[in-house]
Amino acid sequence: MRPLSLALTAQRARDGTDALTRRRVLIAALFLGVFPWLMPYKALAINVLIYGLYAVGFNLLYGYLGMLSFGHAAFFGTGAYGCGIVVARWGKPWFLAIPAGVFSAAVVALAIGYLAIRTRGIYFAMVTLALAQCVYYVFFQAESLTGGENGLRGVNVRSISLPGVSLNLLRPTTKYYFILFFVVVALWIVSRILASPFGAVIEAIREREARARACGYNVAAFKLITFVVSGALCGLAGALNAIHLSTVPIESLVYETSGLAVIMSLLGGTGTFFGPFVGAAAFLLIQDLTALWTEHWQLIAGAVYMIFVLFFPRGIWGSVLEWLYR
Amino acid sequence: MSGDVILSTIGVTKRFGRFFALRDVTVAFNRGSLTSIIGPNGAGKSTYFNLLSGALSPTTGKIFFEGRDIAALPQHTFAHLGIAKSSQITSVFPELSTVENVRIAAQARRVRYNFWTPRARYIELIDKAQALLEVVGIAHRGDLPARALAHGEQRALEIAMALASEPRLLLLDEPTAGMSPVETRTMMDLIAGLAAKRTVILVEHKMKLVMGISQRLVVLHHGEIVAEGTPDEIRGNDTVRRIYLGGRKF
Amino acid sequence: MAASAGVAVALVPSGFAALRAQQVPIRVGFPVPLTGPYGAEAKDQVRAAQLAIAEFNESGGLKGRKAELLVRDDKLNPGEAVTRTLELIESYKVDSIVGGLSASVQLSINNVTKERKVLFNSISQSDVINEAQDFSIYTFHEALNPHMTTGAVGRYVFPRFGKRVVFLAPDYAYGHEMVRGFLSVGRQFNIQVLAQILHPLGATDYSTFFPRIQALKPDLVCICNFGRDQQLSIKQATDFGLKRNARIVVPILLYTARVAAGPKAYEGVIGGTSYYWRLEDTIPSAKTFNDRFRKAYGGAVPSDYGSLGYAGVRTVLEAMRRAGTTDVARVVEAMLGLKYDFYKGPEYYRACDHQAVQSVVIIESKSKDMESPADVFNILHVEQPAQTHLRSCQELGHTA
Amino acid sequence: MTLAPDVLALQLLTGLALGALYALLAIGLSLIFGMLTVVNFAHGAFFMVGAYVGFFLYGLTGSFWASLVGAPLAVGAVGLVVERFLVRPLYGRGLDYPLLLTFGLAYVLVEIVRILFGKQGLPFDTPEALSGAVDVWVGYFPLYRLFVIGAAAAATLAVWLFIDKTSYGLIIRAGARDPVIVRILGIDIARVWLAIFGIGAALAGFAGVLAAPLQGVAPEMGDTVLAEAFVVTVIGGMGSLLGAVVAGLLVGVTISMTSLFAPEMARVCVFALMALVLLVRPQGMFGRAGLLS
Repeated sequence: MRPLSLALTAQRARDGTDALTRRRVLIAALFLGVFPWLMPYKALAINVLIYGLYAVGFNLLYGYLGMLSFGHAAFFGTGAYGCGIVVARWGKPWFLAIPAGVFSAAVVALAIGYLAIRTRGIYFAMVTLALAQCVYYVFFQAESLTGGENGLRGVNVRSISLPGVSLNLLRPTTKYYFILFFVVVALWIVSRILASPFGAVIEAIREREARARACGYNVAAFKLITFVVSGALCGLAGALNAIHLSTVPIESLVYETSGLAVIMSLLGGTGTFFGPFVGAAAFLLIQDLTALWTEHWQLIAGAVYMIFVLFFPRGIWGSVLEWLYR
Repeated sequence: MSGDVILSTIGVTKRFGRFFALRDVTVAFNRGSLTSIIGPNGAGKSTYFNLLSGALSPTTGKIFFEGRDIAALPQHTFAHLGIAKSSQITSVFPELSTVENVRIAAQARRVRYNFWTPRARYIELIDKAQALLEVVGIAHRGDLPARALAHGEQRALEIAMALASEPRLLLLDEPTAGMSPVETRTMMDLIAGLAAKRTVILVEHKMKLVMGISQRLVVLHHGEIVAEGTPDEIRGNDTVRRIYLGGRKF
Repeated sequence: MAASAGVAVALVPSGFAALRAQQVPIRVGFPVPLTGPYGAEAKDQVRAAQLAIAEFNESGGLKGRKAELLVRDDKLNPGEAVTRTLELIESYKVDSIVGGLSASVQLSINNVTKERKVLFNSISQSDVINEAQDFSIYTFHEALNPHMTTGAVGRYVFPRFGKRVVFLAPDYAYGHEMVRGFLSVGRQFNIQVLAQILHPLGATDYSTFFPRIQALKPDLVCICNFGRDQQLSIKQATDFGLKRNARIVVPILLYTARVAAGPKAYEGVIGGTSYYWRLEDTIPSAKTFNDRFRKAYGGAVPSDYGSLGYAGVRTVLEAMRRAGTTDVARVVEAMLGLKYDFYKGPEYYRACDHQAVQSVVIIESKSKDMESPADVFNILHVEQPAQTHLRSCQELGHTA
Repeated sequence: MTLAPDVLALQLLTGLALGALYALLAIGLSLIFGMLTVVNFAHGAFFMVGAYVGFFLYGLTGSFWASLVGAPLAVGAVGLVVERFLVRPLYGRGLDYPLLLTFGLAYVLVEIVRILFGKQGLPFDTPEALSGAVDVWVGYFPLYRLFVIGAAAAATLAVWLFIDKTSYGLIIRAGARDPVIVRILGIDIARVWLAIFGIGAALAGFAGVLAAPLQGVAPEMGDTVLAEAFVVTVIGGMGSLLGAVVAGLLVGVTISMTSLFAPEMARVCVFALMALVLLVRPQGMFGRAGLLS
């Protein structure tokens, strides 16, 4: 059970009366602005942005609505392929490709969500997993469009012309800020949603679904909408990843990628605004640094998860909050 | 019977597999009345209550609310029709603050699919939630998470949440279950006060409790209505006495 | 960033540039899958690559400028490989990338180096890397490709062991390319294809395919998969008694996989390879390479994929030495001019697709008369390098 | 395509052998989930450890039978330690925490095996007495696969007898239905859970050592099998032994039959089957409705 102080803090966050909460997007933007200089190298910092957004999108469904999905790779991957195909196969510019990625992820989320929200608990997790595997298979087989196992190459967005400026995305710092722009916009949207009446309802559904229904809320509709928004956010992360890597690996769609969202969220702290981001950063850093000095990095990574589960069950950010508001 | 019937069930039957939980229940409830549905455990009271609140749909039969057949409508629409319930098992949003619990319930009538406006912007909802907490007597606990409330307070919170949707019909399922005598007293006073302004249907198995405040009683047994009438009529009814109290006088 | 650094070097006086060149080593990035199922191959590649670096440095480097190897774990994941390649290029300003073990990793690295004009020598099998669409003038392909391998194996087995053929291949580009290669060479010998069976990549149970294959009564079963898929399918085929009436042929017979699976399962299996250490019996450069490797690593012999790590790094360094600079355009030119025999006999890079034209070794797994645990294959035949064994430049889409 | 009945029959038999292994794994998963509500992501790793312990014992003693007995015991012991010291502190914290813990544990176990036995897989020869193919009337079939079917059937029967016929099994069944009642009766439910986790792990280890002569051993061998075992468990209905067995065989046969007609679809059709079953019957074929929903 969470300590009362933490519940109160969380409530102030919901009400938007907490200073940290009212400025949370600004704080995130400022921190992420200097973040690349805290990381070993830029490409890793960009990975944190992208997987952080991916985990935030997932956490909207899992942490706030309380539904555990094992199929979010389907949205990350569809977003990546949607964006990648528009650039690499159809030769269209980035400003069409990114929305195309988000949109295709949302469509897939609508289809999967429509079927999956009839089930609950562990069965929901398994249905999303199964349907995501089917999505994987479709993209794997559509080799002429997706490149199949070889992945989709040639998602090359070298430079971006905006009125007055031209951005060279081959420069890592420029690429970082280009991607940061989208991530901050997405965080702002998530923050608004969480603070809105809609956000209040999804938390109520997490707390007690039957009661929310009795209050007069169409729970199925709220679940489906949240599922689609969550899928679209993960799709945006995928689309940005396609531009970052300039390829789309088929690994974007495997179930390990779905698992990544779960792990990152839990590691950082589910149901908190910054938690998933912190989790993504911690996860990628642990992996990156340990892989440099030992081939057995998975031993360390595995042990770290276990320690967190046993001793810091609220995740890194959740534990920080708890300590702050003792 | 007067013409102003707010709710009626006509020939309502609910079957689970081969088991009949309710059989051919026909009752009418007048606007502004306080009716109690009583009966021993397993009589079908909770099933009946779930049908009235939309949690279940009848196998056959019709349920009319203000002249409209609502038997097949999804549960979440009931609150918008003007029907609210508080259930037998305490059902609040435990991690959310007490005032937020009521605010969310009140919000359902005002704004649902708004993704953008900060909820704090709807000041009238917060005021309304605070006022309802006053009504049920737990306004001083508004900031605590609901799970930190005492049992009786949680039941009061539930009633505040039910009231938040401004129901014309209030359904209360054993509102005093598990309460201490003091808490029970407070709760019954509260219910009596509420009944002055709206129609209330109360489900109880503690018969003594409802005798004093109910205008009418409906007695269920084995899924069927065995008696209905004023408290005095029921008190004098032999069938009720036999099946419900094993023949003892009360 | 890489480009601007290049400009900066060009702008400062040449004397200073020479001084700077002496201080900063030549950096070769080396992304290989150290963790995961091909960890053994990857480790061998690193060891062999380090040998090439050491040789280069001992022989004076590039006008005294030493080389160093920056090893990164690509985790067999293209996303990770790109991230690491970006790190190597952006943070370490590497002069070249050598590595990649799976086709998808190789192609994604290629995409990055192509855009950033960085020299890449790829040491993984794939046909796509030669094709015009993915071609980069900065990319060379030191490994064999499926077309060459299956061509050599097909030319050896089809006339000798029969024409009734069943293909069992994993359902992805690598498998499709292998089957296509076999079919292409098979046309010359009028083989009769009884069935082409695709299995999911990474399957663990192949037994479900064998009743049907047995019923078809083939002379040859071509199992076109790799790594653990290959180990499992061959072992299970043996259990099912497939070898009683048919011969099992694989395009690439991996040294490490054979050592791991043991002699029994692989007994009598025929396949191709880029390198087997017993080449030293006939080829002096192989002897030299093996001896150096043995000396450096406690008597061990290099594996096929391992030696590719050596060749991949050594050709790049040799080209830099000949060009007298690490300037990428001039190194590419020097690469194309190389005629080298570093470990397996003569090789050179074809101009249109930068594919290393080289010999293919046909080997058979043996179960008796082994002189040492490393003595696992008989060399049946060495097919000498010839451009005619490659797909033509036109076929690959290269104009000019 | 020629569809001789004997090919179909052999294919069916192959599917049963495959399904028998799935069933063994799924029984363990299902027991652990049904009784402890722990989604055990380390189950694949237990399978792998079983195979390696079998490999080690086979090399040490030269007897396959010794490894067949020793591996499940060793993995069962690992399971006991894991439950007692790692999983137990997490009861009552919801589904997610045991899930993440066992996920991390799987990483650790795989890496420990890599350190001890190397990254490369190792060969595991079919024991002499069980190698070769036998005439099963419709054609030749590997003897060892018949043995796998028999051994899995025997293990399943033993588990079923234990749970259905012994007094200890009675407690387990009661504990699954209502842990509070069992505690009121004065039975230490913690010990029941400990035993269940141990048995589940041992079954995974047994499946691992049975699979070793088919696949050899490799540190990653648990990864693919885990996904498939989950699918089987879910199709059968979490917590149902009968469901695990039926779904295991069903999935095995489905894979082998698709291998005949559209081999490249063999794996995805299993997931499609799972999606289909769940959408029609959300609790799985034999699962109880409402469990953990």
